[in-house]
Amino acid sequence: MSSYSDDYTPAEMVCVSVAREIEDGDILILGSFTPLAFVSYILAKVTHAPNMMYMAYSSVDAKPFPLTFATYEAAATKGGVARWNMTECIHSLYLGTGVDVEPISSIQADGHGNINISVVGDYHKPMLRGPGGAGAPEVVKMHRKMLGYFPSHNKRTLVPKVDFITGTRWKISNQERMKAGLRPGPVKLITNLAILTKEEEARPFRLTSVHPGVTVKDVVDNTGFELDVPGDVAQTEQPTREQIRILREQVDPYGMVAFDFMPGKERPAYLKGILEKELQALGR
Amino acid sequence: MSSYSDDYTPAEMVCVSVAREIEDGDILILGSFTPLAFVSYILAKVTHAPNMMYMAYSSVDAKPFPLTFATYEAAATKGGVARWNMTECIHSLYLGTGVDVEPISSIQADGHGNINISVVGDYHKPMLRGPGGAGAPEVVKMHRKMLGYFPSHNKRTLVPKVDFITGTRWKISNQERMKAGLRPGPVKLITNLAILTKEEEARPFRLTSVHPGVTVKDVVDNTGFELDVPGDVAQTEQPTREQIRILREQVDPYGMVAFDFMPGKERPAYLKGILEKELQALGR
Amino acid sequence: MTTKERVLAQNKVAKLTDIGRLIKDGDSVAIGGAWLSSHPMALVRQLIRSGIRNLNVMTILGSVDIDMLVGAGCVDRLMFSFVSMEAYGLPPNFRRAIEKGELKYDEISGLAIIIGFEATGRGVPFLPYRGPFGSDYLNQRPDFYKKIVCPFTGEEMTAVPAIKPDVAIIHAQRADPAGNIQIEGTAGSDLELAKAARRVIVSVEEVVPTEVLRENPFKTKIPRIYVDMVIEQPFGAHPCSLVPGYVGDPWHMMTYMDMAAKPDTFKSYLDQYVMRSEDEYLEAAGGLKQMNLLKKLAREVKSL
Amino acid sequence: MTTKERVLAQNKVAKLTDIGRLIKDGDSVAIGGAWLSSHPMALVRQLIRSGIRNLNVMTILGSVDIDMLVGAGCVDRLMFSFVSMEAYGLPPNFRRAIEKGELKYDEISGLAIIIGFEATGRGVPFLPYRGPFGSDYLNQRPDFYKKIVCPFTGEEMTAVPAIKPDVAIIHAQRADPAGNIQIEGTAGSDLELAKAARRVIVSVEEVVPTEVLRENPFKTKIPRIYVDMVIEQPFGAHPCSLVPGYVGDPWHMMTYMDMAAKPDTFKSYLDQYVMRSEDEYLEAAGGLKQMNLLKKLAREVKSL
Repeated sequence: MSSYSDDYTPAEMVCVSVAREIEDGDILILGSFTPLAFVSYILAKVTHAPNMMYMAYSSVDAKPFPLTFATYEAAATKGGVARWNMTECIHSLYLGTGVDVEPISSIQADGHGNINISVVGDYHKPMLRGPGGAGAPEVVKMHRKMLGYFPSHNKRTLVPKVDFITGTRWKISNQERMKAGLRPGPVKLITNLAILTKEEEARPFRLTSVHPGVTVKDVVDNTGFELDVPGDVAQTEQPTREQIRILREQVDPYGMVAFDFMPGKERPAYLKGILEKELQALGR
Repeated sequence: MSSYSDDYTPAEMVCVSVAREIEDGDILILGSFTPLAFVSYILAKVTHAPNMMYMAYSSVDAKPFPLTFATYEAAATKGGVARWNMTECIHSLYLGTGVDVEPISSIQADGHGNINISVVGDYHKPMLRGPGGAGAPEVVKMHRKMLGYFPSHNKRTLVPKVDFITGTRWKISNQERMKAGLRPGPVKLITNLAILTKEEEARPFRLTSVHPGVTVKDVVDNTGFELDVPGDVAQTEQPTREQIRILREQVDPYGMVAFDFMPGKERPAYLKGILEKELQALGR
Repeated sequence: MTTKERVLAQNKVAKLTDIGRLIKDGDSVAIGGAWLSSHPMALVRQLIRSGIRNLNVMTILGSVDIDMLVGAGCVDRLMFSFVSMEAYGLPPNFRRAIEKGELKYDEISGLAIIIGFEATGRGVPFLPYRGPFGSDYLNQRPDFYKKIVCPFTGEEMTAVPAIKPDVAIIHAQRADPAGNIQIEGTAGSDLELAKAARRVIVSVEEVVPTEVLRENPFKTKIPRIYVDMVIEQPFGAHPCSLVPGYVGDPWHMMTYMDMAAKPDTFKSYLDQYVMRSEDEYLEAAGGLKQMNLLKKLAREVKSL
Repeated sequence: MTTKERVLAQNKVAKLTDIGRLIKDGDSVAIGGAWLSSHPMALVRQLIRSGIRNLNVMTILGSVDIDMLVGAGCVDRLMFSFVSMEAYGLPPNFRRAIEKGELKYDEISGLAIIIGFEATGRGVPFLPYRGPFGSDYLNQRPDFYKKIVCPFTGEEMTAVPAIKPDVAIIHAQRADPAGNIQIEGTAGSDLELAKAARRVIVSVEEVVPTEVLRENPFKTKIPRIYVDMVIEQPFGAHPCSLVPGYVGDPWHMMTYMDMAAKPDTFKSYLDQYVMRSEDEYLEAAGGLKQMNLLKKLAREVKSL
């Protein structure tokens, strides 16, 4: 279809896929700074979900903004309609009314709907000490959808069993969720290769779609847990030209979306480059 | 002593006695409109307790104001330093940090430290249905002091046993209170005749002082519960000339303090008179 | 509306006469405001006008709102911690109905009822607090106050259940069409009522563009995700106050007390003031001249 | 101070070097701010300068504040839900200390730790919520997460205990001398920390007369009854942000990450930046020119 773009990066592919999970009328939260997630929210807000409500830091119903590196927080908090501190936010949204979508990037995820942002290895003397869960335990359990995104789909990340369950979907099938007083909704993992979906406790993640240019074998070989692979796997819907244009021209003018996809060592230089452009835009 | 006034009303006597229970540094709340209590707070604030903090409706640390009938709420909320709604107020002050004094006027009180603002007679078909407790159950239990004030000291009000325990001091002696995690402090009843104090569960209210011109017998005859009467009962400290002057000139220019002491039938005419004066002051 | 429908709806503005879409006979209705302040009186009058019946009314600190609904025969059951006309005396219809044994009621202590509403908004079925130990509330409503032991300290606490009204009705200063609500003056627990109720109707003094709310977002107390319907109704709290906009109307309150003193004169009160349009009500209550006086009284207050 | 002393004290303004009066070796210290925002960095630097030891540090969403204190050897035990440098990478000292097994830590899920602080301010020994069922938090800290059954519905909930730090340190926009605190930008759970802690130190960008706070009381988030000491320290959150005043300093954060990467270069960071006066710190971090840039970046943000 001519409206689809052929010129997009793997990061843009993932970003657009996350944005598509956001529906108009959804409630979202911008918390810890994860550029790809922020970009996907703002893209959704300025395209197909103009009425969605997001909390940006302490700003309720913030205005959409072009993602920057130096000023994202100041921009995110601008023009809010109300103010909530973190305590009010968690009671109202995490535990009360309910957030719909809040994508989480974790160190590990497994086939049971668990994520790990805490430790790899021994808990008290780990090989890798991660940042910890923050709100993630509730995000993955309570929100309408559990959405994980992974820039590197591999067996170190998508593992048979996470080393520490920082968060878990807990109840997965819609019936079990409703029985536990939770809103029904699936678990989706969006990676640089594919989209995986889990909707039943007893069944493995289903390979919902592979991104253009990716084979089913690529996905299976790089996944550390069992997958349910249909006979005919769909191809993930490509970004549209309009989405890519809005992304690059308005929402993500400095290319922050690429950040998560970069090896750690390259990130500082990339960030410095962005800062330089931000200063230029400021007229300095 | 020449600084004491001989020209004061019974209402002013009670009002000044209540004000004297307020210490500088105390935390107070203006809730339901009880003119005598409001006047006593403001009198304390502009005389001996300038740093005390009060919540006036939703206004934290409100400025003192001259008590009026038409505008007390607007005046009380003026110039606050912060805003709390009622929910925030109850958690922060009633249940958290702790209010020191909040005088309560009730339908009945008894010798056990109980009050009744609910019903006289049968609960479901009462002779008198009162307004209900609002925050009073916590006021009398949790605050540093329990302070009751009574414009009419008689056996219908100060009864052997209240018909319904709307609130109770629960733990009375300082040891028992501290054991229960409550701040120590006495129960005081300030009436048109005397001041009564209870500091031990097992002992009756002590007749602490009688107002000038009142005899011990007046008090005992009009009290429906046992009193501990010392051999030598003190006289209640009279209002000072300065207190009366400030009361009449600044704090209570329209004489709202007399309101509680008036028979119900006389109140509407009195209120109308005050309103007339308020309109005149407004230049109408 | 579902939450999603609330977030999608960019124009929730309706007329006063539309509230019947959201409140039906037999509903449980939590009424906002506190003391003599900020009660949604225009909404209350509209309920009476509509002839609604068998409401299960819930109030924290009620006053003329509750008394009027009870007197008009709209209430089957009343949950309250306080119903008072304060300096004006005891609420005549409320007293009469209960003293005759004609009104079922649940008297709940003030903090417990607030905490019960709060629990719903926080998504918990109960909340603990240091309850009114030793009071008769515990004996009277053992189904509402339950003992719970702190699993850490062993202390005995009181648990109160989440309260879930069908509808909350609230009056506030201003809203945008999407239903973001600003409250400036005396704030009861209206936010907690809004979070607790399935359907939420807010009347406001003025509907303004969202940009006006953004000028001071610190005043916005109820976000649009909790609101179904917005009604512009100036002086919608009258004869109660809505500071800093206007004070309560003591002259009207005294008229009310006089006329509510007996059933037949209360019937006349309803006929003269309530069973007409809201515009006619405000005219009958003194019209523009009186309303301007109430605004002026609120504005020209002094501090010491 | 007792609450009464707090209410009496009309001038709580002190110097940065006075904080030793309220924080001692071995204290439990809750640190305000969240993410990379509003952390009380000048207070943190002063703690390091003073050579304090064996702190039991508590943070909800910590970042460079926690990493610096851990790297400087001030921390015996750490309670946290999150310690992250976000885009800059994992916090180097925090990682190193834990991966070497040198730091005792209590990892608590984010909502539980907030609710634990909140419980103290509400005067309850615990609060229930729908906890992180199925997670390893429950297995790891069974003393912190306890099962509690709702006495009304029978639902199983999680109880978390009231957390009671000795001291809370917070940075905010402005205060009056009596200690009323205004917070305008990103607000973590600083109010809950202030209510929970026995002693509370707040540094602010500016100390102003109370009348200035009265101009917009809706911004005043921590009343003076919760505050013991106020310190005027412009850019007291640097290199973190304090929007809308100034953004975080990404250039300094990258310097920090470089130098904190190894123990010896982190020692140099402390020598060059921290173990000097706060004025010298700000000069070393770029002085007025840099601070003005951070203000300008915060001011000139765009919306779409």
